[in-house]
Amino acid sequence: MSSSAGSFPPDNPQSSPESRYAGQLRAFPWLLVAPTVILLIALTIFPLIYSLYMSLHNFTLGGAKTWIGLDNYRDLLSDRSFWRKTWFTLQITIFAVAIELVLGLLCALVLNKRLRGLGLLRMIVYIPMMLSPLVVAYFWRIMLDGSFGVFTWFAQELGFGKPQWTVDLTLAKASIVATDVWQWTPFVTLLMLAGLQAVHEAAELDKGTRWMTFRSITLPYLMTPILIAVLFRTIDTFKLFEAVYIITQGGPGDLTETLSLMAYTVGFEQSRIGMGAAISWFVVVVINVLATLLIMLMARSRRESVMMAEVGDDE
Amino acid sequence: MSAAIPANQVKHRGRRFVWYLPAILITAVFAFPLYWIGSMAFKPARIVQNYPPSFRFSPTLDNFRQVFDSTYPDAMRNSLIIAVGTAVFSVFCATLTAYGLSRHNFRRKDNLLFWILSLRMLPAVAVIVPYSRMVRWFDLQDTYAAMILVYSIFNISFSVWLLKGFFDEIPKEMEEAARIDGYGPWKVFTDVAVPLVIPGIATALVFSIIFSINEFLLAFVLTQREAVTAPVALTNVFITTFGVNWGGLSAAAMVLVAPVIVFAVLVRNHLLRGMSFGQLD
Amino acid sequence: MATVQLDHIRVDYDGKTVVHDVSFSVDDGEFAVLVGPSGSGKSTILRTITGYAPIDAGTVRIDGKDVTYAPVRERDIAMVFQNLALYPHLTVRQNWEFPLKAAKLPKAEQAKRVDDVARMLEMTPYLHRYPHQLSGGQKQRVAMGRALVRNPQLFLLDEPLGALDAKLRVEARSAFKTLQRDLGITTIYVTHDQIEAQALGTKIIVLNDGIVQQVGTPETIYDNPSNQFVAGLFGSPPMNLFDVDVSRDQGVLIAHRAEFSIALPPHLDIEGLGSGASTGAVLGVRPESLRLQARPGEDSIAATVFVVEPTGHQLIVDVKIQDLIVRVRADRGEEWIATLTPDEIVHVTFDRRRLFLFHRSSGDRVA
Amino acid sequence: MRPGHFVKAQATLNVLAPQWPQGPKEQALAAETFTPESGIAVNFEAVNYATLEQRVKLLVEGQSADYDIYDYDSQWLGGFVAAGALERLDTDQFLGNPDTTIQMDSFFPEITSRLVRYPNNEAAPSEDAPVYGVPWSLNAEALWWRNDLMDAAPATWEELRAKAQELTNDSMFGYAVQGGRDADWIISETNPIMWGNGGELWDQATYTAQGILNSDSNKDSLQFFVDMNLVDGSIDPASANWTINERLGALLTGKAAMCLNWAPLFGGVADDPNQSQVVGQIGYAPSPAGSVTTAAMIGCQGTGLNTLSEQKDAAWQYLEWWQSDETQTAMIEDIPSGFVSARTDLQSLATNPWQTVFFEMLPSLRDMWNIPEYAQLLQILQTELNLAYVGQKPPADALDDAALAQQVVLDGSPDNPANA
Repeated sequence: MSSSAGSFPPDNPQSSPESRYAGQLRAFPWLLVAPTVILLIALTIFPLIYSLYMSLHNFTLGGAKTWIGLDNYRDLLSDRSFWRKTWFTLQITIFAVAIELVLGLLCALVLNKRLRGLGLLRMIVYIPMMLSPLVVAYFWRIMLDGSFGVFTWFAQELGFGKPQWTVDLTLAKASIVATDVWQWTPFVTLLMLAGLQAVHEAAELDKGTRWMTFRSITLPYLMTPILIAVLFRTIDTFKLFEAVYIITQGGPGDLTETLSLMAYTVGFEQSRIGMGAAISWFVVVVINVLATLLIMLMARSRRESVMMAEVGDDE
Repeated sequence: MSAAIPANQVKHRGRRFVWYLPAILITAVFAFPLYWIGSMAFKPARIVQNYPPSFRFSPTLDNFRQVFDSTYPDAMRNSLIIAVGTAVFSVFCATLTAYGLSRHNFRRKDNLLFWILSLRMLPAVAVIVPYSRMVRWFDLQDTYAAMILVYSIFNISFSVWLLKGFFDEIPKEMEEAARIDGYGPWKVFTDVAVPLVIPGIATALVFSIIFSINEFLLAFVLTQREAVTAPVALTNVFITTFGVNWGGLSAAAMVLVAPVIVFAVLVRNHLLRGMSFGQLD
Repeated sequence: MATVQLDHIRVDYDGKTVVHDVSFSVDDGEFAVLVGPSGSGKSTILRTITGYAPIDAGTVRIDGKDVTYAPVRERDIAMVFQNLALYPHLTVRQNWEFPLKAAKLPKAEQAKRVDDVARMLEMTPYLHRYPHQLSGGQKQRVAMGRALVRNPQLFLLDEPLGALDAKLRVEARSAFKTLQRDLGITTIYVTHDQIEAQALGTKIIVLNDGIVQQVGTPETIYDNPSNQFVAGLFGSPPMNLFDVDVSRDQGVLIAHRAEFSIALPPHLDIEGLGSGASTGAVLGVRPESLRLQARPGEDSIAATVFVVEPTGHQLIVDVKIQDLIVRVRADRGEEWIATLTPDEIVHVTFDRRRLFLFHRSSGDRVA
Repeated sequence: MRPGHFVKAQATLNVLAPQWPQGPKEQALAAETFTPESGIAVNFEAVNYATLEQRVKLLVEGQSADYDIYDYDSQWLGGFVAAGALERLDTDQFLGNPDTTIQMDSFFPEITSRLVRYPNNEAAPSEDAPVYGVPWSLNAEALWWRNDLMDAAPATWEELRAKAQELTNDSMFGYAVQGGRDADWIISETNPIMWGNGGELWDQATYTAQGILNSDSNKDSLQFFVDMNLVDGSIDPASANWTINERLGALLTGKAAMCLNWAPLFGGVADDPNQSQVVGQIGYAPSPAGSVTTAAMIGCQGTGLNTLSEQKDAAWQYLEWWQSDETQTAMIEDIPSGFVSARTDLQSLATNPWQTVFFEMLPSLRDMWNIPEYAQLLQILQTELNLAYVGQKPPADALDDAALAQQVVLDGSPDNPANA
C-alpha cells in the first residue's frame, strides 16, 4: 500500500522494490519517462514563465507593456465581482461534477448489462462528448431560447409556462450545469464502464445485500476511474468557457460569468492580456488546491474501500 | 472467480430484461438533443426559429452542399491530421511514461505525476500569447507540427493518468513470468504490458482525438491559413456576423463528429473491456 | 538438471529483516518444498532464487554457480505463479511459445516442444483457446506447461494449486508429483499447506518469521520435529501441546499439570535440571499417540467426551480432562468408540514412547 | 522562379476581412478585373467578425507581415492605430501622391471621418485628423417594420412604444430587441434612444463619463426602454439574451412586428424566401427620433494597410481599384451584398429601399467610443444595461455604476488629457 496520501492512483499494492542488482533496470524507468518529461519541459517552461511575466505587467495586446509588479493581482483580489465569479465558478463545478459523477455511475450500471442492443445505446450515449463544445453550446443556446427553444416548448406543453432558461438567474445557472452534464456525463459513464468490467456477475446474485455488494465489491474497483473522472471533470469544469460564453454570454449582467470567461473577455476582448494571465494563474492555484484535496480524499476512501473488499481474503 | 454461471444467467434472464427500460430512457435523454442538433442539418433556415418548433418539415440537403462547397472540408482534413498526429504522439509518450510511473518507484514520482496533471490546469488564455511567440521563433506558425506538439501537452496528462491506472492493474507476476521466460525489460513492456493495456490505449486515443479535433482557442491563435482547424473554420464559415447558419453549423458538426464516431465504433470492444485482470483471467 | 544452494541469505524490506540467515540446499532432481504460514518469508526466498527479491547478504548458487546478482533471464529457471500469470491476450499455444521465442528456438522446434507438452498435459484440443475460455484446472495446466516447455533445469512453483478447489487440488497434486518424478527436474515448491508439503516433497524446508525451522524429509519433519513450531505445523489434526512444569524426582522427569502428571521416558531429558528443581516446558503429543479406554487402566486419566468428529474410518474425539481439551485420534473399529457420545466418561492413556517435550522459552525440542 | 528567367513579379496580396455578405462579391470582382490588370493575385481571407479584432492584435503582437490589408470596424480604430496595425495614409506615398485616384473629399465626410481618421472626436468629427484607411462597407441601424400591419413606421420612440403595445398579442410581440450582454448587442438598442433624447456617452475632450453617461436624460431613456420590456410587455422577455441572430429571426418568423436592424447590409434577407416567412411585408424607415434629435447607430467598416506589409504599393493599388467607379458600381448593383458606396457621386445608384434608408439616416449617424479602451467601456456598459433590462437593477443605479466604473478606465487612459 502506498504510504503517502499524495500518491494516487496508488502504486500496485504488490509491487516491491526492484532488484538492486538488476543494474540494467535502474535506468529503464527514467528512459521511459524521459521523452515526456523532456517534451513537457521544453514546451511548458517558457509559456509558464512568459505568462507569469505578462501577469506582472500592464500588458496589452498590441499596446503598452509596463512593469507593474503585483498590481494586477492586487486589483483582482480587491475586486468584489471577481470573488463573486470565483464563487460562481466553484458552484458550477461542484454541481456539475457531482451530478455527472452520480448520473454517470447510474448510466454505467444500467448500460453495463450484457443485453442485446445495449452496445448501440452505449454508443449513442457517448456521442455528446465527441461533439465540439463550441457546437454544443450554440445548439443548447437555441434549444434553451425562452422564445422559440424546444425545451421552452416542452415546458409550456407540460404547463410550466415559458421558462426564461437563459435570462432568469437561477435557471441560467441550471442551464449551464445542464449543458455540461449532458456533454460530459458520457465521459464519466465511459470511464465507469471500463471500471465495471472488472466486477464479476456474481455481484448480482444476492439481492438482499445489493447495496453492500455495491459498497464492498463494485465501488473499490471503481475508485480509480472515479478519481480520474472527478479530477479531470473538476479541472475542465473549473475552466468552463464555451457554454457560458455562448449560452448566457455571462448574463444576466455578468452574474453567470466564470473565471475563464472573465480571463477571456479581459485578456482578449479588452486586450488586457496581463490581467487575463493573472486571472489564469489564480485559476491554476484554485485548481491545484482542488486537485490536491481530491487526490487526498480519494486516496483515503480508496484505502478504506480496498480494505473492505479484502475482508475475507485469506492473504 | 470468473467462472461462468450459466444457471444463474438463465434464471435471471427474464428479470434482466427490465434493464431495457432505464437503458432506453437514459439513451433517450442523451439522444434527444442529438436528434435536435442533427435535424437542424436538414431544416430550411427559415423555420429554425419557428415556435412551436417544427418537428415535421421537408428535409433539405442544401446545408451539406454548403459545407462541402466551403473551405470547411480543407479545415476538416487539417483537423483530422492534427488529431491523429496528436493522438499517436501523445499516447505513445504517455504509454511509456505511465508504465515507468506504474512499475518503478523512484523518488519524486508523485510530484512528477502531479506536475503532469497540472499541465491540464492552465487556461488556454494564459499560454496563447507565449505559444504564438514560441511557434514564431521556431518558424512553425500555422503548421501541423506546432498544433500536434501543443495539443500533446494538454493530452499527455489525461493519457498518463488513465494508462497508469491500467498498468497498475496488471499483476506483477505477469511480467515476472516474462522476465523468467527470458525477456528483457523492453520486451516485457512491449510484448506483455502493452498488449494488456490495449483498452486503455484505445480509450486514451479516443479522448485525445476528441480533444484535439474540437479544441478552439489555441487553434484560433496558432493557425490561420494552411493548418486552420475545423472548429476555427466553423466560426469563420457558419457563425457569420449577422447570425448563425444553423443548418450549415449542424451539417458541419455532423461531418466533423463522423470520423470520431467511426473510430470509437472500431475500437468499441476495447473501450468496454479493460482494467479486468481477475486472478485467473 | 541442477542443484540449488542458498547460503546465509538475508533480505530486508522497508527496514525490516524479512529473511534471516537462511541456508539450505536442494539436490539434483530433488523435490523441495518451502512451507510456512503467511508472512513466513517463503515466497521471498523463492524470489531470491528467481532474482526478484533484493538480497542483502548471502549467496545463491545454482549448479554451483554464484547467481546472486545475475539477471533474471540468465538463470534458466521456470516458474509457476500462484495466480498463474497466464498472458490473457495469447492463446495456449502462444503462451507456451512465448518463452521459446525468447530463447530464439527454430520455429519447428518450438512447435514440437509445444505439441509434446500438450500431449503430456492432455491439452492438445485446447491449444487455440485463450485462457479465459478454459476451466480452472486447465488454466493450471497451461501455467505448468509454460514452465515445462522450456525444459528448465530448475522449476519453481509458488502455491500453484492455491486457486483450485479441493478436489482438483488433490488430482493436480498427484499428477504433478508423477510428472516431476518422470522428468526428474529439480523443483522448489512453495506452499502454506503442510499436507501438500508432505504429499509432494522429498525435502521439506519449514519456515517461520523468515527463519528456517527445520530441513528434512517428510518423515523426519513429522517424527522428529526440531521445535514446537514445526511440531504444531504438521499433522492433521495438529499435535496437542500442553504447558507443563517439569521436575526431576528421583532421577525421573515428571511433567505436571493441574489436570495430570506424567512420568517422561528417559530419552526426554532436560540436562542440568537438578533434583527437586522444576522448569516450565511444553509437552507435545500427537492425537494418534493417545488412546481411549472404556475402563480406567494403568496411568490412565479420566476425561469427558466433548466433541466427536467422524473422518472416514477414524474419529477425532475432543475430550476434556477437567477443563483441558485434548484431541485424540481413535479407530472406529472398536464398537464402543464408534458409538461415543458427548458427556460420556472415557479414560485416556499417553503413548509414552511418542511424547515430545519442548523448552518453553526457545520452543526447541528436548532431545 | 528559376534564375535567369525574366518574368513580371507575381505578387499575392493577402486580405484579412470579416465574414461579410459582400466579401464573396469583392473577391470575385478582384479575380475578374484586378488580377488580370495588375498581375497581382488576391487571397481574401474572411474570418468570423467577433474574432477579427483579436486576430489582428495577435498578428501585430507577433510582428506578422502575413497580411497586407486589414478590414476593420470603426470602434477598433483607436486600438489598431495604437498597436501600429494600420499604415498612415495621408502621406506622399499614398493620399498625398498626386497620381493617386483616391480622393478623400469624394467621400461623405460624416461617415468617413468617424471611420478612417484618428484621433477624432466622435461627437464633432473633424476632417483634419490623420487618415488610416478608406471606407469599405457602410451601414446603420434602421427600423424594420411590418408594412402589412402598419400604415407607416413610427417616427419617434414614443410612437414606437405605443405602436408596439398595440401590436402585441398572443402570437406576436410589437418590438424585438437584441438585449444580450455580449459584444455591442444591447447598446445598439439603447444608444439611439439616449442620443435622441439629447444624452451622450461621454465627453471625449475631457475623458469624462461621470455625470454624462448617468445624466438624468440617459436614466430616463433607459427607464423608457426597460419599461417596454418589463412594464408594457411588448418585447419578448427572452430578448434579454438575444443577439442580432434571434432579433432578426423574430422578425422573419413573424414573431415581432418591428426591430432595428442593419441596412443596407441585410436588405435582401427579408425578401429571401429561403430565410424569411414575411417576404414583401417588411418596410425600412430611419431610426426613430427622440425628444431632442434623431440618432442612428453607425455600423461602418474601413480598410487599411498593414504597417508591416512588404508590398504596400501593391496593396494601395488594390485600394485604388476598390474605390474605382467600376468596382463600386458593380458592388452597389449586387443586390444580395447590400452595399452602398461612400463616394458622394455614386449615391444615386443606390435605389433599393434598404439602400436609400441609409442615406436618409446619414445626418443622424452616431458611433460609440473608438479609443483603445473601447472594449472595456463597452463591456462595463453592456453588463449594466443588461442587468437593468432584466430588472436586476434599477436603470438609474445601473447607469451610475457604469459611469463610475468607466470613469476609472478613462482616468487611467494614457490618452486622457489629464494624464498628458
